[in-house]
Amino acid sequence: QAKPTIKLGFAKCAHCLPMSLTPGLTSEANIEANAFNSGNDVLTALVSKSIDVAQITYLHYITALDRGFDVVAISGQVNGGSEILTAKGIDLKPNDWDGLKKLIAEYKAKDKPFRVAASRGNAQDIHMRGELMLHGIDPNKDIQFINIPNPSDHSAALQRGEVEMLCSVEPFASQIRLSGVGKNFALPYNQAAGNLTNLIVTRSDVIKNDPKGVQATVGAVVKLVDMLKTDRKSWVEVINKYTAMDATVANEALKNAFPDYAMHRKQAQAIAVMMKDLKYISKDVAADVDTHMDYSFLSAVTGKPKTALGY
Amino acid sequence: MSMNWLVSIRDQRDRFIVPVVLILAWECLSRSGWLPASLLPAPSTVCVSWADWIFSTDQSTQANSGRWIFDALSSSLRVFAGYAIAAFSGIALGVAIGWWRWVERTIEPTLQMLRPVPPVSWIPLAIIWFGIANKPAIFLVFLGAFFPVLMNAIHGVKTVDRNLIRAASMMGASESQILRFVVLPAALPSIFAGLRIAIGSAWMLTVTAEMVAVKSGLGYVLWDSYYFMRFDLVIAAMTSIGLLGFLTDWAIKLVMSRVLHWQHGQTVQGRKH
Amino acid sequence: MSMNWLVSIRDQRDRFIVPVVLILAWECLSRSGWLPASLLPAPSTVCVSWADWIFSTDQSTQANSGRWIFDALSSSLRVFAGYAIAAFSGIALGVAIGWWRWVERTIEPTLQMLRPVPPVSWIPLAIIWFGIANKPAIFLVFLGAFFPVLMNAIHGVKTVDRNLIRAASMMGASESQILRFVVLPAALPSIFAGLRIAIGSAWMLTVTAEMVAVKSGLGYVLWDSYYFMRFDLVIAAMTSIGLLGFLTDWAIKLVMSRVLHWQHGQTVQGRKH
Amino acid sequence: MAAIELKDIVKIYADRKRGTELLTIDHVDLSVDSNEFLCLLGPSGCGKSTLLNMIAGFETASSGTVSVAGKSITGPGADRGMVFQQATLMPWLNVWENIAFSLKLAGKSASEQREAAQPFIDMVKLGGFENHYPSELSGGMAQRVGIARALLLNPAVILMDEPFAALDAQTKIEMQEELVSIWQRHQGTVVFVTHSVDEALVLGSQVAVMTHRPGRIRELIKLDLPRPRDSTSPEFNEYKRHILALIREESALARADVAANA
Amino acid sequence: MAAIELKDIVKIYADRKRGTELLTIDHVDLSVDSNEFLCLLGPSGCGKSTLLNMIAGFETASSGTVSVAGKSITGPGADRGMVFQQATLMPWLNVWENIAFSLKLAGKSASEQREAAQPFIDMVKLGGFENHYPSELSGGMAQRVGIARALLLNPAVILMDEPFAALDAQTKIEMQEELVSIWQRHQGTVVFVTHSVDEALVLGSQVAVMTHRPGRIRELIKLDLPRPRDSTSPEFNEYKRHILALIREESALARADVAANA
Ligand SMILES: Nc1ncnc2c1ncn2[C@@H]1O[C@H](COP(=O)(O)OP(=O)(O)OP(=O)(O)O)[C@@H](O)[C@H]1O
Ligand SMILES: Nc1ncnc2c1ncn2[C@@H]1O[C@H](COP(=O)(O)OP(=O)(O)OP(=O)(O)O)[C@@H](O)[C@H]1O
Ligand SMILES: [Mg+2]
Ligand SMILES: [Mg+2]
Repeated sequence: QAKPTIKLGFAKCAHCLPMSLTPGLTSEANIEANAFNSGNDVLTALVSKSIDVAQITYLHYITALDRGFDVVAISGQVNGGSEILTAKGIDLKPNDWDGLKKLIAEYKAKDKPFRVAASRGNAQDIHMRGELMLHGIDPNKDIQFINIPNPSDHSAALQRGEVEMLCSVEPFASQIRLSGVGKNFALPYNQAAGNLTNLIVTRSDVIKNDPKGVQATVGAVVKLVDMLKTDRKSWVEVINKYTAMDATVANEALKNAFPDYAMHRKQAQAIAVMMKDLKYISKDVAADVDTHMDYSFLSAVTGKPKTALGY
Repeated sequence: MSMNWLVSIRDQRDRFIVPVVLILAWECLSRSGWLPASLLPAPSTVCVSWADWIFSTDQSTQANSGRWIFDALSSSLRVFAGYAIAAFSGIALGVAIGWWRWVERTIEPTLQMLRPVPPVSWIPLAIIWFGIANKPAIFLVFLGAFFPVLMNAIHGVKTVDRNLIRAASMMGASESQILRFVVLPAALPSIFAGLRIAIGSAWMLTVTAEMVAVKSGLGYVLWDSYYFMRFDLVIAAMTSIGLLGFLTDWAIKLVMSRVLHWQHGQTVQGRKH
Repeated sequence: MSMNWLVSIRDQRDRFIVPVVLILAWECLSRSGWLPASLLPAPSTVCVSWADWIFSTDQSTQANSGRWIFDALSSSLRVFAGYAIAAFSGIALGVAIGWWRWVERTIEPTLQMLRPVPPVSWIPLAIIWFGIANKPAIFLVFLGAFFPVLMNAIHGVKTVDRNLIRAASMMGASESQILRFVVLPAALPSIFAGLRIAIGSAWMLTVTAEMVAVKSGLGYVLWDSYYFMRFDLVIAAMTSIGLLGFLTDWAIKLVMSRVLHWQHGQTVQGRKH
Repeated sequence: MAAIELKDIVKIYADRKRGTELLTIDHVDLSVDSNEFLCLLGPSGCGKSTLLNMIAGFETASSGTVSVAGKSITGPGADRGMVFQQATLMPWLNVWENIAFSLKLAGKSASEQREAAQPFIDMVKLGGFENHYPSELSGGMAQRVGIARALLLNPAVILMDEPFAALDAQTKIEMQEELVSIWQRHQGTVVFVTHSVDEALVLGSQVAVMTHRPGRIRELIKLDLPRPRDSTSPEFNEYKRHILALIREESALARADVAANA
Repeated sequence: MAAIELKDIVKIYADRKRGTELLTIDHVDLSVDSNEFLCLLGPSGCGKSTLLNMIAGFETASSGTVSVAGKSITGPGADRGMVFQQATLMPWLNVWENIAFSLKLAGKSASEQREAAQPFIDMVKLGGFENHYPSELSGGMAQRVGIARALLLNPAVILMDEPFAALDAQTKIEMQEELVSIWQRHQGTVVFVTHSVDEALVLGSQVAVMTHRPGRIRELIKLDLPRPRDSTSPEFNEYKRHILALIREESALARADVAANA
């Protein structure tokens, strides 16, 4: 019997790029790995049946559920990668939330907007909004939110003084920090969504028609995650190969990466609630999150019950 | 007479057949469930979402509800700003290049080198130079509109009938008078042709420009809706942009036919009766 | 004679002054440290990176090192495929619309409705319809190149000298003979003008098309380098695209001047000596 | 039997601009015998081209019949060769290809075309220019190609619509002389439209003087002049005086008309 | 003192295509007295326009001097009004604005322009068409505007380069009559380029017949004919026969030249 073929899509970010290694991590299936420029290109390709398995973010996953698309999460991948940075001129110590509140109040008093940027709808956007609220700052009222869709533009915006603060994604966050354009302020992982970032999803028809292929893919992802936990060197190499980015930046970026194949159901539902509040989505999809997470493949690979896998 | 009228009715009917059939086929295809409905929304769905976007009818478009006019204005302003700069600089430079050999020699090679570089590919540099918000978008629109105006202005000036210039200089015109009273009006038809191509480019570039760091605009809604998989809004945005592009082109055509009213020649007999 | 030669030398020199001054100024600006060097790389840096991209000289461009020719080929293939489809369908449809009133009535309104929608905005639908890899990219290139060819073919057919058709029918030509032996060759100059505009659009659209799911190409390298802030490569990619755009345009111009050789009129006297 | 027979021709054009109808040809009867050289002389806009186009089959009469060699005309055909005011050569074909275009349409091979074209090239004195393209020809040469092309059809009737109007005076005289000599050798019926009295008198065996619009035939004059015609001879100038008088009268009527309408 | 004086004019053009030089005007001497109407008659390409352009100041001679009213010419000026072959009106100005264009250049107000234009509009019989645009005029009307525009400059010399070549025969005759009557009333020196023998004889008080290229003055003929000229009179045809003979001779020489070069 021929080996099943799985078309896999992933976006180009520091966390996502190791997905290009999956074809070498399984002998059960032929995996074709395709790099996409953005996460929603990947999702569009998945729901229009151009690819079978996609690496996207939890937010894309929630969005897809809201739109009624047939997506099924089958594994986690890497979490983390968000960092809040401040511009050079802003005098704030890391994690000094009280100082930040005071600064925002000063800006308010001077009738100057305190401008904070992120890429709307990205994990970093949600992470940052949650974290601000957690510390008593209303992201809709106290600050002026600026949407910079392409994270590679974050550096220029900070450099030109067009924002005071932003929440970026790795490896851009590290590059901004290392190039001296911005300073670390905080890692926004204390809010309800935690540090959730990437998720591996497929469609139910793929599960039905090609369970072996899906199983093999999840196997490869789990192997990849285990490898990434220890072997940072090959990770850096992948980043280097794909991005022509400095090895020091890559090394730095990986300090803020948390490989994790578990699928965190509760926190995913928290994200859904936050997205509903932000009007990113139109309905309450918490229930759909339950029905559209399939732990069976992950259980089969790891031998763990779903309760140990984030359920 | 009445015959002609009937023919023109039939003509009109023929014109609508294909578009109507296409839209009906699309509606059926969407409803057939061959593709997920949210991936290929039916025209009716698009219309409902569009209506909400414009009139805030049922809040189905969330944050965009009722903000169409605002988005259309934002985009139009960007188009207008970039287009206006492109039109002025393109005409001025084009006339100078077409008229003075030394300007042509010194400036044109640089411009010709820059011309084949697609405006879209300037996005990265536009952001470095102009930061976020409106400025880079206006710069991109400018880039898209500038070259058609420039090329047509040069062509217009270079093809001015030499005898018109001779006639004017015979009547004692100075160089600046020749430029103002002869060359510029004579080049106008060509310049307007360039302006019409340029408005198309300008709209095309807004869509691209609004990919980066702006907060409103039809292109922004398009990309943002795509991000959130609202394909009904994506199509509504495409149609809106097409519509505005069509309308602005029509407006320029109108201005053109007013300014160039002397071109619609009628025969003498046609006038006298 | 020798005077002319001197003048032409001075002419040539004038042509290079401004570009050279601009590039020197840019080099100085980059080295002055006014902006971080990575945001505005000096021309010399760009050249070094470009050289590595092409010849794999120092591996500074990492994965791209030595792959320029491959990227250029990928982009060219996409341009070629989309352009070829656009050229054939545009000419065929344009001739049909220009010649038969009923085709015009039934098909043209639909096309005119689609025309003002910017090709870029089709990206989301292109991915849905054509999936990944080359197909959506080719579709976008097609969209960009189709309308210029179409509009020019229609115009070319509609402005064929009525007397040429009369002359042919006097000599006993059937309708298909008139189309083949009179209308098509007579419309060729206009069609070629459209083809030249279209090649510009095609290159412009590849850059956009290579934003989505492709693995190689000059536009791909541009966006990839932009994404990872290699502005030296961004500029090298821009220049490469501009260069290829210029070269393909030049090639079409060459084909055109061969096919339309009958247009370069010389006087009889010019020939006899 | 007459070579060309126009019976009670009326032509009405729709005037789109004013939404009215324009009576262009008003009950014209005309019959041309075989081997005649008829010059149709009239002011601009009187309907000369319209009449010629109806004989060629490019236009149809609103009422009345046109017949050539006894057969009623329904469309263009190779029995009537037309020479246009602008030579209307295919710009992408060279001289011999243009002349032999009708053979190409008939599916003849290139060498057959080339061979068949040669006698006509010689007849219009274009030897040496066979491979030139129309853009490389002077106006007079292009008209010669147009004439050769029409002759190759070997038509019973040749129609010419002001073919020499765009030429300068010297070339015009040469071309007129050549045309007459070709007609004398080749024979056939010619209808030649012109608005120049001298040209009509130099060429025609008959001159039909038309009125201003709506066009009617004012007078059909048989010319009894020896060839080659001498435009400075007293007989020639006798005819010229007569025709000029007719035209002056017509012009005055036309001006009165315009004044009345204005 | 002569109104126009051409002394030993030579004009050489660079022939770009072949990289050689083209001798166009070969040692022309010509002097035109005040109030003369000189017709410059010659075959196409003999340099008639070149000569006229040198008098107008649009071109400079390679050697020799051109002077008008004793002053040597360095550039175009309002003392010499030119009427072009194509009327070269500004298409975006209406009839009176075109006629008064020189006043606009002089900074006159619209009403002053309008007023100053009126007598010239009447002179060329364009009353009622003041607000028409050039695209709404027939060829003959456009030429009248061109003439009125030149007259308004009130120049000592009027230069005309085949102004009636594009008109049909009937209109041409009318315009010729009008031009002569304007010249008789208005006076002034006219240089009129044409290649039509009839036109030269109808209009001129003198005819200069030029040779084929390189252009020289073959013969300067003073016309002793009463006005209005009758183109059918024996005296007229006497002159015509003489000039036609000259032209035939020239044509034969030209053809021999071409044959020798081929
Ligand atoms: N297709 C048409 N539709 C409407 N009117 C027309 C059409 N063709 C010709 N006419 C009108 O019919 C009249 C006669 O035209 P025609 O071309 O026959 O004149 P003509 O005698 O050949 O003039 P000319 O000497 O200027 O060529 C003109 O007034 C013209 O405007
Ligand atoms: N700017 C120029 N450069 C080169 N050659 C020229 C130029 N102008 C005219 N000639 C050549 O000089 C010769 C005379 O030209 P010119 O226009 O004076 O002739 P013409 O007598 O007015 O002819 P026509 O009756 O056709 O108007 C022609 O052979 C022409 O090709
Ligand atoms: Mg006619
Ligand atoms: Mg001339």
